[in-house]
Amino acid sequence: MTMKDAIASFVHDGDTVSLEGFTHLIPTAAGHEIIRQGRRNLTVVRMTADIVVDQLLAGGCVTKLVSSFVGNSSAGSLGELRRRIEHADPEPLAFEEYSHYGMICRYLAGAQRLPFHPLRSYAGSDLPSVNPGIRKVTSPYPGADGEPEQIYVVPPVNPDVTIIHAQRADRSGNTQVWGLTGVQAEAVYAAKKAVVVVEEIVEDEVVRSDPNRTVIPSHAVHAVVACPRGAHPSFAQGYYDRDNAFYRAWSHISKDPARLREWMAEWVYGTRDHAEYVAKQGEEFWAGLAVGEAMSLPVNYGRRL
Amino acid sequence: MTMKDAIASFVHDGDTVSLEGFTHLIPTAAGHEIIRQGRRNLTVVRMTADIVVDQLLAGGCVTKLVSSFVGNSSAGSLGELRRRIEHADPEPLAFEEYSHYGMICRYLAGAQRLPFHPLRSYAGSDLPSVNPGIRKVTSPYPGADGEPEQIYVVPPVNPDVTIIHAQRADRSGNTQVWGLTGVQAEAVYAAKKAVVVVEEIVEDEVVRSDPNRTVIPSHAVHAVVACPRGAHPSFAQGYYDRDNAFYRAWSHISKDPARLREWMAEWVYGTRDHAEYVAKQGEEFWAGLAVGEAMSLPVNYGRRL
Amino acid sequence: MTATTTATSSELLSVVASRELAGKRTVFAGIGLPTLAASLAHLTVAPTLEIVYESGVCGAHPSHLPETIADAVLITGAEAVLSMATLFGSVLQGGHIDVGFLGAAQIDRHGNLNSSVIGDWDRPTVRLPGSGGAMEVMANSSEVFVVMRRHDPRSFMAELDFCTSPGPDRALADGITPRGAGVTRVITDLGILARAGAGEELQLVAVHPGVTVDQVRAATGWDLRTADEVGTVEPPTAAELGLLREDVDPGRVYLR
Amino acid sequence: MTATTTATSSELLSVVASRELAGKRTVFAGIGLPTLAASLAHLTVAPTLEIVYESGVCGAHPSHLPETIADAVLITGAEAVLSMATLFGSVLQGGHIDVGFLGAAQIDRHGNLNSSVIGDWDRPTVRLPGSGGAMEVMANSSEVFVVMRRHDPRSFMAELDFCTSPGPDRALADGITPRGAGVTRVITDLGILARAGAGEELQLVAVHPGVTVDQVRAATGWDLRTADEVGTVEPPTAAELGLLREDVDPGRVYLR
Repeated sequence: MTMKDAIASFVHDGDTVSLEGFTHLIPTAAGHEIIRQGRRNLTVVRMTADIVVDQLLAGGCVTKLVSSFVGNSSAGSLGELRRRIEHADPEPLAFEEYSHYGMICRYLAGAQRLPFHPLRSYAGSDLPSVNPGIRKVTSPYPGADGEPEQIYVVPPVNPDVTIIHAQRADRSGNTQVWGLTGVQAEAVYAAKKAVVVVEEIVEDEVVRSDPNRTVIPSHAVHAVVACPRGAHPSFAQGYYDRDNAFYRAWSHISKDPARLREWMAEWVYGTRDHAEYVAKQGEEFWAGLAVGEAMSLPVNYGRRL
Repeated sequence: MTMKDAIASFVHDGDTVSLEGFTHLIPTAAGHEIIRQGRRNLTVVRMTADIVVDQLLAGGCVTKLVSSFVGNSSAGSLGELRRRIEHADPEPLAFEEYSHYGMICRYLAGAQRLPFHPLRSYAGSDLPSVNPGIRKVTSPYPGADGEPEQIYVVPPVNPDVTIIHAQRADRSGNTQVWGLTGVQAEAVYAAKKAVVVVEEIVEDEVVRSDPNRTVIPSHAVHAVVACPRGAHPSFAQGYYDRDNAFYRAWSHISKDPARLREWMAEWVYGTRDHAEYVAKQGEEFWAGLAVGEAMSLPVNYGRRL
Repeated sequence: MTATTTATSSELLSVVASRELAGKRTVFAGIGLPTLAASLAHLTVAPTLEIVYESGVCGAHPSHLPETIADAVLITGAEAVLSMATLFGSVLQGGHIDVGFLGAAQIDRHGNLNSSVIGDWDRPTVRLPGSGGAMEVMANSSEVFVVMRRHDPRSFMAELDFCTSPGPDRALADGITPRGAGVTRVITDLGILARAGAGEELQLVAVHPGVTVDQVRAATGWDLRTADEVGTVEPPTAAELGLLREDVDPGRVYLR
Repeated sequence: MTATTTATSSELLSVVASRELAGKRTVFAGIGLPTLAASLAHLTVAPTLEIVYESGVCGAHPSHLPETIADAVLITGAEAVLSMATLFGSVLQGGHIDVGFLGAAQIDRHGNLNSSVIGDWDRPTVRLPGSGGAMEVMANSSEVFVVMRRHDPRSFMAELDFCTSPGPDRALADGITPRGAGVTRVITDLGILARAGAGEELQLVAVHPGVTVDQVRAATGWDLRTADEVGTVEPPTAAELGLLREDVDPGRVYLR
């Protein structure tokens, strides 16, 4: 499926859309296509709301954000996000805030169809006072001191669609990821539909030679999109490196609304699709992000004699 | 560390000992060494109480069993276990019974230091009536019908020691498993101490060539024991196949107490260690369980240029 | 084109079960008749059927007929192997299984199952294996098929000795709404019992050729309801038997 | 053998923090000063120290100094890469972390931290990144070290604008006993504050050479307690600085 068709089919105005990938394999190209297609009133769920979220905000796609970290990695700030939250400029942004493990537990509960997931954080934090979704349960077992024990819980999240980026999948959607695997599998299982964007679609034999590498089986996947370099400016282990210069630049680009509009006009609205975005960067640029080889040693799965 | 030293150091009379491995990589050799060293009053935690548990019972090591399946795979019955439960012969066996996912959730809660783990089973089953550990919690969020929602929970399990078998580890305990990975990682993280028995200890470079293959990092492991063929009669993917004939034979061996005693005398008490057990089976026997090659295709982890 | 006279009991049950899988996407199956039924269905009425195994294997492409749900030949060449936490949590409890196959020592009129004990739990006459994942398959699959080789009053009981895996009626009485319909089909050597879900009893919907309704009622430990029209099961066709014998289990490991 | 005059602020903080890691086994660290401190400690006072990264990396052996906690060079050649659910659930919440490093915009006398907002949460003057995993690091590490480049009253506050990551006193007041002691060391450009755990305030235990106790009290937004004997921090030795400059960060990525 093309990215255009996948976004058209699986992302609708008003949907709750999860985009996951922790620093590694961020589905940027999918975010850009959502902007190009002009989706509105989305609730975006993403642990680390970073550049792609700032861009979706700038595209006017998002009315609500569910997240545990709103910053440009360690490289600075997200200009559009800060304007939305600090000044309601150009409009307010509803923000449902959690911690990282709170978000992970929401995906776990969503994936496992649980009414809640307990976790040992939030006690004493001000976060529950601004997020009524964070609640407490009394354990039916006595605590270490023999007294009733309380614990915080978070509710499940079940996005209408989860979009992730991965290194490779077969045609039917068996998806393989290596390096940082993040929370992608849980986010996919939590969703009603899932779109997997990959660096390459490979032959069935490649996937089947190493079934433990498959982090998401085909039964959980509704569309597979081939989109090389679709995680830029983040990285794809073994394919291309992180574009740290762009992360640093983003703080400056996004700080100035005019400059941000220009950037969006040139790189998102001004490109028909990600292939054009890639071509526009130029081969020299990509050569700068190229990586060498460090191959895994094979293991023997065995064959009946 | 030798198996003898590992069992002497990490398994004590009265301990709660988890032995995991779902059909694949069952730590049989460790079980035999526990029997040889004459441990008593153990509480054994194991999802599928199968041959190795029947042997530990026959060795007089176990006063309590925590399990979700007490049978000889699909090959028949466990004679000693049935005598203990049906006739308290030669003595009663305390039995704490769960379902498979109940056991998994107990390990998950233990590994995550949670007071309980919720799950969507047990409603309407007679199991909670014979196991007071299975309780209910009311969710702090309304259910699908807007009414308060109840869910069953299980308590954490934190074994004194978890023993697992794996294909390989490095000297410091980074453990790699492929094929069925079962519940081993959770069982190790739930335990106060962990012993990993492996087919082979490999060079650091082997493990580090594929860090996603490491299911248990060294910080969770307290001893690594090299013990080739230590999972027999179960199998080690890529190393040797399952001894289905022995599974079928066990129903007959264990059904007859005299025959069972003879088997134990010959194969457990009569062998000094697992190397002797392996040698006693003979090379022809092992040739019958040999497997051919089906190598995984390597992936590129990438190298900074 | 029928070949009833040559079909063994295993073949009959496998073929009848396979037809019930028409159009299904995912089935949770143990080794034996359920795998035969699912494999045959894959070749006939459910070309996109995926068998998910309790051991964590999805999309197996075994080189040989597997002897256990964790057989090494299921792993080599599979599309995915998941941890048990993911398999039971995200796949099964997460609601990805259309049909779960279960066996049992005892079944009652609502499709509740006993695989734990004969007699009292505390000091049973026979200690059976217990739940394994059966309780989870029952609670979380959209529906459950049960295949019983012997339809007799010792297995089809008015009162179970112990309820291991409860259907939705018992779950609802316990205050909890399960995802699935519970047992919707029971396929036996005498015929097919069916129910749609919560609130319903199993009723006889079809008998095998030569079997009478009275025979089935006599073999059932409760007052078995019958459908307004009890059909006759279409015997296995030569095509079905051919696929089963030549493609699914050529070594006749399970087609005893 | 001392070389104080040549140590930059980053070097000073890294060296002082590294010494506090003596004998520790596992440290949860972000990129920057915490990694420098941990890497130096690994070469000096804590030879078995393992750095665990929020991204899921355990036992990294990077070919280059990493620029982020998820830098590709941390993954290639690592001993293990875990999913975030395992990292946060089994490793961190499971209690495997001895020392967590945290930063913050604001800290109070009990070591509670704010990394969420300046001003009101609803309409903040400055929206900061938020918790990330900080709340979990605080609740679950045995103890937490905080490195603050600038010791001033805008950061060391009597009342936080918002408490993101609470220490044990606030958790206990909320009815829950956390695993860890909370912040036990705060290392700043002026000296070292310390507390043992629940019920205690941070107190000044040492100052850098040339810094007075009054200077530190003036830079602190609450009435800072001081230890009975306030020591003087031993300046970085030539050996420590040599290792830091030549082995840990030869490219001077963080040693600005």
